[in-house]
Amino acid sequence: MSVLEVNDLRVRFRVQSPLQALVRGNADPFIDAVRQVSFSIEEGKTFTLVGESGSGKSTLALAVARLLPSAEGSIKFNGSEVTSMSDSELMDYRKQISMMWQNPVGSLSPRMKVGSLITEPYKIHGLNDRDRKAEGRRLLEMVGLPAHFSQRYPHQLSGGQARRVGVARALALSPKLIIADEPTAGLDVSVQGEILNLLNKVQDDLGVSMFVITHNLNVVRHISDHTAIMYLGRFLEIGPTDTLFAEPKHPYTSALLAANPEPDPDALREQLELKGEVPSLLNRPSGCEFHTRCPFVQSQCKDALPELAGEESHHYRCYFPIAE
Amino acid sequence: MLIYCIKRIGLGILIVMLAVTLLFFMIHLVPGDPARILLGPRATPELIASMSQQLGLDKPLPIQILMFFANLFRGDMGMDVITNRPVADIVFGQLPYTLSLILTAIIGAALIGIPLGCYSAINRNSLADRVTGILSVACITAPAFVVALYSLLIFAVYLKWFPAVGAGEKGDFGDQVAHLVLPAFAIGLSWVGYLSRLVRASMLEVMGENHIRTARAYGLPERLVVFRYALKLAVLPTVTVIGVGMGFLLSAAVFTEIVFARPGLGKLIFDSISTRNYPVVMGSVLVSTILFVISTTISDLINAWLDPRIRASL
Amino acid sequence: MLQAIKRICGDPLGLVGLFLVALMVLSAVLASVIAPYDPIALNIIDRLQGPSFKHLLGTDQLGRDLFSRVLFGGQVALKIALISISIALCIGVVLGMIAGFGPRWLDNIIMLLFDTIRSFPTVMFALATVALVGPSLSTVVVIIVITSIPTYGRVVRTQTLSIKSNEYIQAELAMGASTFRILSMHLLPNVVGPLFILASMDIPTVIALEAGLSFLGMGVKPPTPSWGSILNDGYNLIRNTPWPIIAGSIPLVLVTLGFTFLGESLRDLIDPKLRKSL
Amino acid sequence: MSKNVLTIRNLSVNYQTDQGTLQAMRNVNIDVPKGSIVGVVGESGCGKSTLISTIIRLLATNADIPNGEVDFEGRDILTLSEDEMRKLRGDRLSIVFQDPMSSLNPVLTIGKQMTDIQYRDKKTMAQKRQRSINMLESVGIPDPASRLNQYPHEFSGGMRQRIAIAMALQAEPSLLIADEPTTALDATLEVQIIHLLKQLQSTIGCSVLFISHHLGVIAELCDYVVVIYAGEVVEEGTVSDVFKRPQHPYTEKLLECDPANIAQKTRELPTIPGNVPDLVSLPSGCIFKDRCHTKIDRCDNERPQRIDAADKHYVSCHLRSPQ
Repeated sequence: MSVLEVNDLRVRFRVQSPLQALVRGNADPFIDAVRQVSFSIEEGKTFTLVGESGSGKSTLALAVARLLPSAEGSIKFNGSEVTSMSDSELMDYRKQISMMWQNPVGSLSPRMKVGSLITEPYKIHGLNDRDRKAEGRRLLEMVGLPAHFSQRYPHQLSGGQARRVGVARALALSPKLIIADEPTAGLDVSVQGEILNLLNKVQDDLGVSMFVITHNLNVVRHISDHTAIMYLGRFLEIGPTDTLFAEPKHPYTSALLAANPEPDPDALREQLELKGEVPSLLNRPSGCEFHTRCPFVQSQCKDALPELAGEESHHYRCYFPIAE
Repeated sequence: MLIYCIKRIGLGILIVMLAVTLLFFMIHLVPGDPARILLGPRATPELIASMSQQLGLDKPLPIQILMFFANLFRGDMGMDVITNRPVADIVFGQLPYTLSLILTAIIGAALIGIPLGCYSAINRNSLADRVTGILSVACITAPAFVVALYSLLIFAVYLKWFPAVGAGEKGDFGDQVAHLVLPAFAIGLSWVGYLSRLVRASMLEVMGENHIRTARAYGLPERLVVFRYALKLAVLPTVTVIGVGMGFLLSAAVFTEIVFARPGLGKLIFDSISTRNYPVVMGSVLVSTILFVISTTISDLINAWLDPRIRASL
Repeated sequence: MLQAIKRICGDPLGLVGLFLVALMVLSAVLASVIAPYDPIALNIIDRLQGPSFKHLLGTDQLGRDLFSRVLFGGQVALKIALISISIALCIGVVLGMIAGFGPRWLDNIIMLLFDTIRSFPTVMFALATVALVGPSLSTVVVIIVITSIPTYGRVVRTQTLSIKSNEYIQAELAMGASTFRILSMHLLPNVVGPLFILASMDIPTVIALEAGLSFLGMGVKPPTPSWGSILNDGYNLIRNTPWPIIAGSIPLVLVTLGFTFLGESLRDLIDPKLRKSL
Repeated sequence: MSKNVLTIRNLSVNYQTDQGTLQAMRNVNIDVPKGSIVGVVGESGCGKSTLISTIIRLLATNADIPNGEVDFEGRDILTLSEDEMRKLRGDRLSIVFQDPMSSLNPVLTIGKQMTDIQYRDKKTMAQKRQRSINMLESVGIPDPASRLNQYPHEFSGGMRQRIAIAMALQAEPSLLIADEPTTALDATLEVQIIHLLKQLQSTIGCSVLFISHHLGVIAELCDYVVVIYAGEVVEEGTVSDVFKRPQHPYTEKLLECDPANIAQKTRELPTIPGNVPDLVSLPSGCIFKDRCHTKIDRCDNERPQRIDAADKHYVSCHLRSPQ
């Protein structure tokens, strides 16, 4: 059963004030940060979203958490519609999802001690019957931090430790879904592994579903079941992680794979270098939005946007998918 | 950029209108008949009646405000209750004295303060820097009227280097300049300190930025790094501050004009209060407020124009 | 706290500031004990004297002891400064947080209001107000409160806006924390530090404004002693004796210096980022 | 020796901090042979940025250099006067910084900044501009002549890093230092920049000291690699030697940890337990002993010496010492 189901989601931002739009004669002073996005997350599974900066991946996460309004589409959590929730329903929703933020130290309130930080969800949701001290110890133990850490302030933590505190807080209310935005950003490779192992362990122990956002494809394959590749707010390819790695269909996916070289000087690399840079959301390219950088572009690509196609659970948005 | 200009000027006009409304309500908030208050001790029933007529006191409040604005727009700020001359004439007659005082002070302060700040920033933590730092703080904190009193006491009364009172003979430029020195010094002194501290701080901040490290890493001569790469960025905040500084200088000018018995807006307000000549008081406050809004608006526009990042984003 | 005092003592200017401020506060609080004379008692025989052991700072044109008047004047100045700054601080914090955290339109309205108040040159505004309602101690307080609110409000708003964009506020929102909780638990503690420093550096400005208004006869009503009115007496007597000017200005200058040095020292202590640039 | 453009010998750098003396780098040796690309790899806090600042002599004011020499083209950089040093910078010795967003002056046009750094050349303004245009063209900036009049904020991150490279190579230096030039960029842009660097390096024939924490990039770009841990060089050698046959346990672990290197999908990723030691109070013996999985008694008290493990392959580890 799926915990989260997102259908045809669209998130828009205003880029010009009404006055500016009027003066510049712009009838549509909005940009689409997320467009036509559909996916679902199964219970106890991990869904990973991969995209470069500006692809709209964090926006999508915020929209799912309803920290940003969505313009169109539906977000269903355990069958109930998130976009139309009342305030009290929303409180209940917030109890069942939790977020891990990009900046491990910056997402912790600087003047609070770790002990109060990780038990804050209990206070916010009025769960006063719990023994907060004991809960704090339990959570710290769960993420592998010694109990005396509850007396520390965020700035006294290393990146990896702060990240663990973030995981502890995310686990406090035993959520159904954890949304993790770049869980390994800013961490050294030796620490990256620790955090990914922790996330895997948490999932194995508690059966929680995860929605992970990252720009690093290498991180994805060891933690996720399903993966989507996002570009300019749209999914270009989505499917089971193993399939995606073994047989990428979209040229962008295979370029991303090639862009993460392994540390082997003799490795034979199928180099697929992309031209240019990500275009601005302010002027989306016509047709297939990837055509400006695609090494295999054809005239057809510039005319119309390809639909998501493919077999079973593996879909891609390309007229000329890479053959096996 | 055009949109920004329109917006910023529009905001300025809006602020002036709000300020006028606020002044208008201040008169009405005070208990009693506004006409009687405005007329002060000379209020005869006939005068009150004609004043009420002029202000439209018999009409509803919104209409009164509109009338107030309409009069203002025509440059009519009412009549002086004592001489019965138009307030506008009186106020604009005094304006040049205040303007010349303020501009002299701010230009002088900028000419001394900015190089001083640069020097301190470049020779950071040297003895000269520390001494300048302490002196600057002392200058900033010295209230303008105290400086005015001391300069009057020392340079005019005891040493007799400069004239003590007035603004000098009309037409005699040298005399006018001599009369300008002490008052301008009195209100400019704290700005020398303030600007030097400001320039020093923003200079040090800019010097710590990555692109300065880049410029040095490419071996650019230090002179070029400081004066072309750092100073251009470091003076940006000064422009804004000088605009806001006009308001402080207008305030400080009140004291100095009184201490040196120099004609100007501040002296005018002070004298009008003692004769309860309220229309003149309100007119002067209004004009100085407009002056202040104009100067902050201009400095914001200059600032936006100087910084290519802002210029492009507007 | 103890460490803070230690650090200030390590900074010579901060130490001087602390000493001057302590001196001012003590002499103001103990004015009635220290003062050798009644500050408003007339003594025409001893008028216009220079400093002597009998009258440490001399006497004014009515023969009142200037040293005693300076002590009590300090009391008045400190009282006005503390009362008005506390009131302005409270209102400024509330308005600033509302502007920074609330909806855009409310922010615009509050900022427009702040800009309008700031567009009056302070002293001109004060004179206009005094002209309408008459000079008194409470008028001075009201004027200072009104003109200071925008300063604090703007600082709080800027801080709120920058803190609001931090991830930890987003994190609180995502956990479902109420606006009140975010404002009181997460914003306020991070805003007050810089604000207190700003306020402490504002005390000299306020004292100078009070003295200035009293100097013009638009502040505290005579015969209440005020540094400003002592200076006014001195101005009128400037061709006869310099002593009232000196007596009125020395405490004023020392106190403004004291609070500024202390404030800068505190700022460097609390905000290491600023320390780097000073 | 003369085969090297840059030879660093026994270099140590300390910082005076409130907590005490922080020994950021200790007895570091690095060789950059002529015409080669040397990668320096290490995790955060290992002293990479201190190393760069020392070479270009722009260290923070609280830093001092108790011992060591930095030989650049036969001269010890550390003994040069400020003026002599300035003559080298941007001419024989150039650098590309990490953050392309902040490393260009925001209020001057690209053209101004590019012609300014040619202040040494006695050419006309038009010639200098032409040189800048050619340079921008060679780093792949379309329509360089008109873009010369634009400000940095009008360029994207990838473009700015190209401009920074163009500026650094404008004087055809003999050594280019690249301080994580691709870390702030997306992966697909990273590939572009790496290829650009490699191509320019071979046309100009300069040497490159390439700092990175990204092992894959080092493997792809560099000829030699130096592995730094907590301010000490633990291993150095040709890329294929070090990456194929790592001799130091830290290098070994680091390679193992790189997710790109893990071929099999796994739920249990390798890690290096523990933290980097506090450089204010250095532990005795080997710097890596607390996190090492192959620690022996000797590691506790005795500092390992630099050992020749193979041809041009050096390592500092007791396990490899002949005793």
